[in-house]
Amino acid sequence: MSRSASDEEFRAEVRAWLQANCPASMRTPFLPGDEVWGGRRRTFPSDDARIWFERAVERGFTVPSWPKEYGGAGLSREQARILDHEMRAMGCRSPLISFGIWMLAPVLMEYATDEQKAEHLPAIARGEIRWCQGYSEPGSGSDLASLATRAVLHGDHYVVDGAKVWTSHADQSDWMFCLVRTDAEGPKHDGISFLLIDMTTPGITTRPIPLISGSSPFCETRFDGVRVPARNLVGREGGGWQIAKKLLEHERSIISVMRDRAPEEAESLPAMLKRCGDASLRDRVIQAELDFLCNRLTLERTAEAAKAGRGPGAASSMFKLYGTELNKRRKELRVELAGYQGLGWEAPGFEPGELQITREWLRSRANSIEGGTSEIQLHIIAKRVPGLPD
Amino acid sequence: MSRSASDEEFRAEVRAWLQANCPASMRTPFLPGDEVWGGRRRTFPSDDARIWFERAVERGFTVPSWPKEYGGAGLSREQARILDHEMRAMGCRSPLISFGIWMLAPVLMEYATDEQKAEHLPAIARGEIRWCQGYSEPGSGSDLASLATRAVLHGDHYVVDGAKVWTSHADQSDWMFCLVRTDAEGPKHDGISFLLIDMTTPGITTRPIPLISGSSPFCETRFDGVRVPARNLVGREGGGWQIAKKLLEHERSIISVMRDRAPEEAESLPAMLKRCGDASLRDRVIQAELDFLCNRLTLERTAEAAKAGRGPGAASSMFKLYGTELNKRRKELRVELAGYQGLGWEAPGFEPGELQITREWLRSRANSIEGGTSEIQLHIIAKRVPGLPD
Amino acid sequence: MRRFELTPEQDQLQRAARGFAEKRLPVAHLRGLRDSHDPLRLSRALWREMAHLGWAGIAVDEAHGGAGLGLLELGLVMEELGRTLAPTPLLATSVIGATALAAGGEAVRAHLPALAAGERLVALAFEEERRFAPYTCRTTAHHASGGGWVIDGEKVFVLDGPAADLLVVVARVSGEPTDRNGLVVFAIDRATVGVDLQPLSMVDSRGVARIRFSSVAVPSADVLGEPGKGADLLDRLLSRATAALCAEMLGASDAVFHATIEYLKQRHQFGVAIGSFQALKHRAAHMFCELELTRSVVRAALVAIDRASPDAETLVSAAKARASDTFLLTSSEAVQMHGGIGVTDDLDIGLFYKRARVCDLTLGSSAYHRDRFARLGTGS
Amino acid sequence: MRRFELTPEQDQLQRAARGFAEKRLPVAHLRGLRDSHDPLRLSRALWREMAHLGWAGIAVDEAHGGAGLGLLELGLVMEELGRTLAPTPLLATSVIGATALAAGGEAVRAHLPALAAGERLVALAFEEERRFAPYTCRTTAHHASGGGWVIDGEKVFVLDGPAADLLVVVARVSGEPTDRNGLVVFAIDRATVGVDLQPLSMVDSRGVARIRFSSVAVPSADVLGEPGKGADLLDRLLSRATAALCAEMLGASDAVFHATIEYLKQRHQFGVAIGSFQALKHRAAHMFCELELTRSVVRAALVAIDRASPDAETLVSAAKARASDTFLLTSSEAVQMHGGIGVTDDLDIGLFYKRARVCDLTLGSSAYHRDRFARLGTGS
Repeated sequence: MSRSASDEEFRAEVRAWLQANCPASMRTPFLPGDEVWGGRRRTFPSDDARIWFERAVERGFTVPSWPKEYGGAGLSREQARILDHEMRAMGCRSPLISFGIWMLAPVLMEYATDEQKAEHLPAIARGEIRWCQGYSEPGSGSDLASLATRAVLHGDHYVVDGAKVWTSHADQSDWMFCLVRTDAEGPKHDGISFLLIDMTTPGITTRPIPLISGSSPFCETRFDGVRVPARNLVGREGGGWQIAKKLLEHERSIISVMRDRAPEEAESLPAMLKRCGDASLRDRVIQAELDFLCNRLTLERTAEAAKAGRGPGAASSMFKLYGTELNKRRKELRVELAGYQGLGWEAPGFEPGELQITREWLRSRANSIEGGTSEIQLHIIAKRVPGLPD
Repeated sequence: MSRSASDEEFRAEVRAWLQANCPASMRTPFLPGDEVWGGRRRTFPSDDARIWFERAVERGFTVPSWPKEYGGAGLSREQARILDHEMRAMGCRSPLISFGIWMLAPVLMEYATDEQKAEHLPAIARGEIRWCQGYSEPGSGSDLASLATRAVLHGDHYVVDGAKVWTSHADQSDWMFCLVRTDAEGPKHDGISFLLIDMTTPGITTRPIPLISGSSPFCETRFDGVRVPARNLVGREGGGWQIAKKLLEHERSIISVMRDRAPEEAESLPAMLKRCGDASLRDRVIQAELDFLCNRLTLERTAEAAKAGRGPGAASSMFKLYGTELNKRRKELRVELAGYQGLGWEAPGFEPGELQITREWLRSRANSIEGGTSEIQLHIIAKRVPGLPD
Repeated sequence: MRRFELTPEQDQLQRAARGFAEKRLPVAHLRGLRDSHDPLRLSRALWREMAHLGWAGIAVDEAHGGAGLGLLELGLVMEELGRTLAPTPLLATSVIGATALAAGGEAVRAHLPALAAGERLVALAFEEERRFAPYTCRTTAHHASGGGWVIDGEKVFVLDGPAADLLVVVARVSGEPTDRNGLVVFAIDRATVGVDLQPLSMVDSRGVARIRFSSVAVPSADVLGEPGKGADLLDRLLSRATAALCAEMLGASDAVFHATIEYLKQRHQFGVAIGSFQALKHRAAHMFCELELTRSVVRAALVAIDRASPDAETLVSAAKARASDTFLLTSSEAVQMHGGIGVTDDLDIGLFYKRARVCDLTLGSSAYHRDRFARLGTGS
Repeated sequence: MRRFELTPEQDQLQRAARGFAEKRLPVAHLRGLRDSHDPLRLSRALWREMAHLGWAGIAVDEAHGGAGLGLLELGLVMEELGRTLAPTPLLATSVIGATALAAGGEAVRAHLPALAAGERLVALAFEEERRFAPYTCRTTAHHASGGGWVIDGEKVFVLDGPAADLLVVVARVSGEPTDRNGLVVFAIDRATVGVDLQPLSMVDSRGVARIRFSSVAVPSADVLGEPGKGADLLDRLLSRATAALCAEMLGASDAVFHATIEYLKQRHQFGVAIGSFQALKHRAAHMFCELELTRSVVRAALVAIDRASPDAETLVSAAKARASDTFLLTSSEAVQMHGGIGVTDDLDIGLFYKRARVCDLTLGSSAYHRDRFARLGTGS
């Protein structure tokens, strides 16, 4: 794509706007807990974070390429690319971290009615409503299509009964986009529908699930006779599985994105190795660094190919698999390099950075499970290898 | 078991006999090609090998615990143990390497008629007839029970048509013990029979299969209308699968035994490592040595448990799996340690010991396939893990 | 000579230990200590019960109220305690402490009957680095002007330190900080003036302490062995402790493996038990083999120490390398194969996984012992 | 700036090379050379055909009859030749030889047109150890009394030595046997008096020689670069050669992987295609990922050299480490997954497996390059 003169004008314009509007403290890498998630009960880690959020919302820069009517800035593809490039160059943080933008909105754009779009998209763009997802259930992990949460139509309402697990931040979210079973007969994939549920509806209880890392980003949410207006159905009844498959692909990319936005590590593996002096770990550190480089190059190659209109079929599963497995290896190596100081649970006796090493190692163990286990990714990749039988 | 006075007398007696009868050159480890396999076309690498073979046959020491009527020495279990111990202590070679003794004879002892025993066992004991096995077929590898070689009864003869592969040394053998399909209807395991076939029967052709190591220990054998007397059926018609399963267990142990009797390696891995000076290989060499030690200890522990009447269920598969995979690793490490000199195919330019390193590495690749692939062993082991579903 | 088969007495001991661990020390016990922020991270009452069963003094000589048995017997109990991640003072007190005190003079040996009775707990304070470096010691011991010694320095990662009554402390009388020569070992009462103990909160919820010694006065009678030759005693303590820790890791690996098999059998996905998936079955079979090998080398190491075999140290390092790797493998696979609930604190799996990581670093990592195994001569 | 996407011309070149390799240089060609004990282990006639297609002189400048293209283009052809294990002089002559001769004076550069025409073959003789040690050199170069130089020594593992017309030889003018300084590089006619070449029979059936130099007289005009600074030129040759070899390994890995997938699809056991077994599928998926990563780093290394990027050497070592490992993995899995017939010489799989082992050692093993990658700085 050749760059037009107006694109260059646009570049100068956004650069000036970012200089004027993005506070200096928002041009640094994220620290733990610094993300702005929006929502009715939104909080901000600092005044600068609030200012940056509000200005970005005002300018439509939380969703730059969306139409203005939905709260976007109405940018062309090339303009959005320029904005992204300038923000990266300046080190600007994302003003808003949002499952609504990343996961729900693409589905709404494709499947929702105009009324649904008008109701939900602007609130997502402005960070007013925080969304969580309701897919997995206690009995259905990798076998998502076996989900059993029932939604039965009574007049103009669905009555929902069942439970969802691994609902990220459900306890802090305002709405949930949810897969429910509207037909218990027939093929299991055909009885699934996609429903939007206000978390303040009576009959919903949410409990955070403590992880081995000590944090509780996930929840279990129970539905007991929860009445959901029928107009909150997205797409046709029984058409939820098709939507879900799209969403799962989004989710795999999100997990990569989240990793990109994860807090910076204080010290690189080779630097830790030098300080640690345990030569026996060297080969594994080198291999991890080498694989990291190769993975990065492959992301770059895939992006180039995608721009040229091509892409390996199994790319998102491959990056999900390789990225998460590599991340686990790296986090575990950090613990090994830190020695006894990497095995602390709480102060006193351990620095915050040391405790972060421990917690991130344990947290990384969930990466290869959430968003589809590594085993499922291997299965998906194998399906895309030409010629391998099912 | 307490040792009786007569056992101690026996020990003194065999020790004296071995001293007098086992030539000095037969008290050294085997060199490649030094084994005595017997058979109608038997050859001997040296006069000493022939003398040792003939004396052992005369004394019944090729099959010490067999009854004398079948060519054995009629030793008690304890006496056989003593003989074995004394031979090991003196470093005596096996006077006869024989699939007949190791694999066929236990089957004949259990399933054959007295006529069959009288016909075959003495010839096996005396090394007069060399046997090969006919199990695998071009279309049936790990799925042995799918074998398709047909044997149809016409009067007092079976007419055999089909092909066998991986028949070790078939081109040098006199007879084959063979699995054939006598019933093509019904469950596939029930239509299999165990047949003894004279390799000189018209209609049999055998071709050696060259391996990647350059040697050809295996053959492909074709049967075209081969007439086999019905009295050569062992056990009942359709009862061959039960016999085959026993034999496969024997075969797994044989592969371990053969490895025990393999030519000694000229130089240990750690010694090669020292000379090679490539520190990056060190950790893998250590791990191989460590695993070798642990495997040896486990063999010892299993033997102790077996003596005490107990044994882990999956032991033979575990040792087949672990032993062959470890052997592959060790042989490959030898090549890596030898550098360019470990990559030669033929002289000049390479010492015999160097070429042996190359050839043994390539030969070791077959270990994890022959006698049941590593994948099949994993499957068998998994079946024995208590509680794991089928 | 047999070295793997147990005598009927040993077999009975192991069964008794298994029953006790299951009933009195299930994983819930560790969880309870953690959630109540128990300062000692073990139960002295339960330890007295174990002492009554004869386990605290298993390896103490009969003259001092013990059973006079070997390291193998200690290992059998450790293995069973490992199955439930039971936090007891057995390693620090009965494996290390009993051996250390037996090397002292009469005044020191006088602690042994109380140790065997479960009344006196011991901890070994020797580490000063971020990872196992047994001879690195900057803690100094000077002759005091009025006789006896004065100790100054700081020790890290003292296992079972928070509950200890008596500390076995390594200090330096001469030489450079990493020299093997020049060490001296003391038995020091925890309550001595100048001993400052800080309990740490570790990822595996066990009791570990950091201890400062500021001008701590120790009488000459409390020296263990010969000053300057402390490394000889330390080596003996570490060798026994490592083999015993391997037994604990073996038990824990076996338990977490079987818990995983149980889950593979019960959990259904896509209409079948997930244990029927071939990829998971092969991984289970692989773990089974690794466990069998670990069982052999751990047992061999314990027996070799009891028999003072020349290959004992080689076997100890082989055992630690393999037991570490097997525990890491089985617990890591357990987390992954349990899927989502494997990473929740609701299940015990995570506690095994955390313990495996701590065990690996304790007394020298897998990599450390592979290297030591090679330096000692690999025995093949 | 894009670095992975090919131009239409590059894409066309790669397709042409693939077609040529499939038709004129299938694996049967290598097999034929082996079974006929061909002394050169390559076909000069086929090489002339390749020269006519412009590939012998792909990287020779246009003034000397070449196409003046880059290492990426050489790599694309190497990748396609790798698919069929085609033994051609491309690496020794067109990657290494052309670069070496271009560093010489007019007399040496005069060989280039014949090289580009496929008439003159080159081999680099530098190794003297059992494994890659580029600066270790005991071969001496002395000034001759009547001008020029006299060479004495012995070289091992000279790739494509048996067919070479011209030898690029590294010798030492000063320093210790392992010094980087003190080397000198010559172009020496194979037919010169005192050059004694012994072809070797290698496991991968490629042409390799051991060469003795006994008082070989070389005129001063045949020195490449500056005497004493030979390592600078050698580094350049090895860097280009390594990246090109990686491309060959990538092509070979891809081919052996796809042959395996094809077999998994066709071979039936227990009533189904064995490719439907989950354990084999997961292993196939794993290989697929490794191949994708290898593809990226190999391409990046070739492009980095062409662009003289500062991270070129880091990428070359990363590429060699990964390409070696991926080729070893895919060819080893191919043997195992083919089962019985995988270990027979009837199939081509074994030839790939043997080639992978030789490729790993050639120009530095995977381990060597992992270490070099770390020493250069890992770029993360």
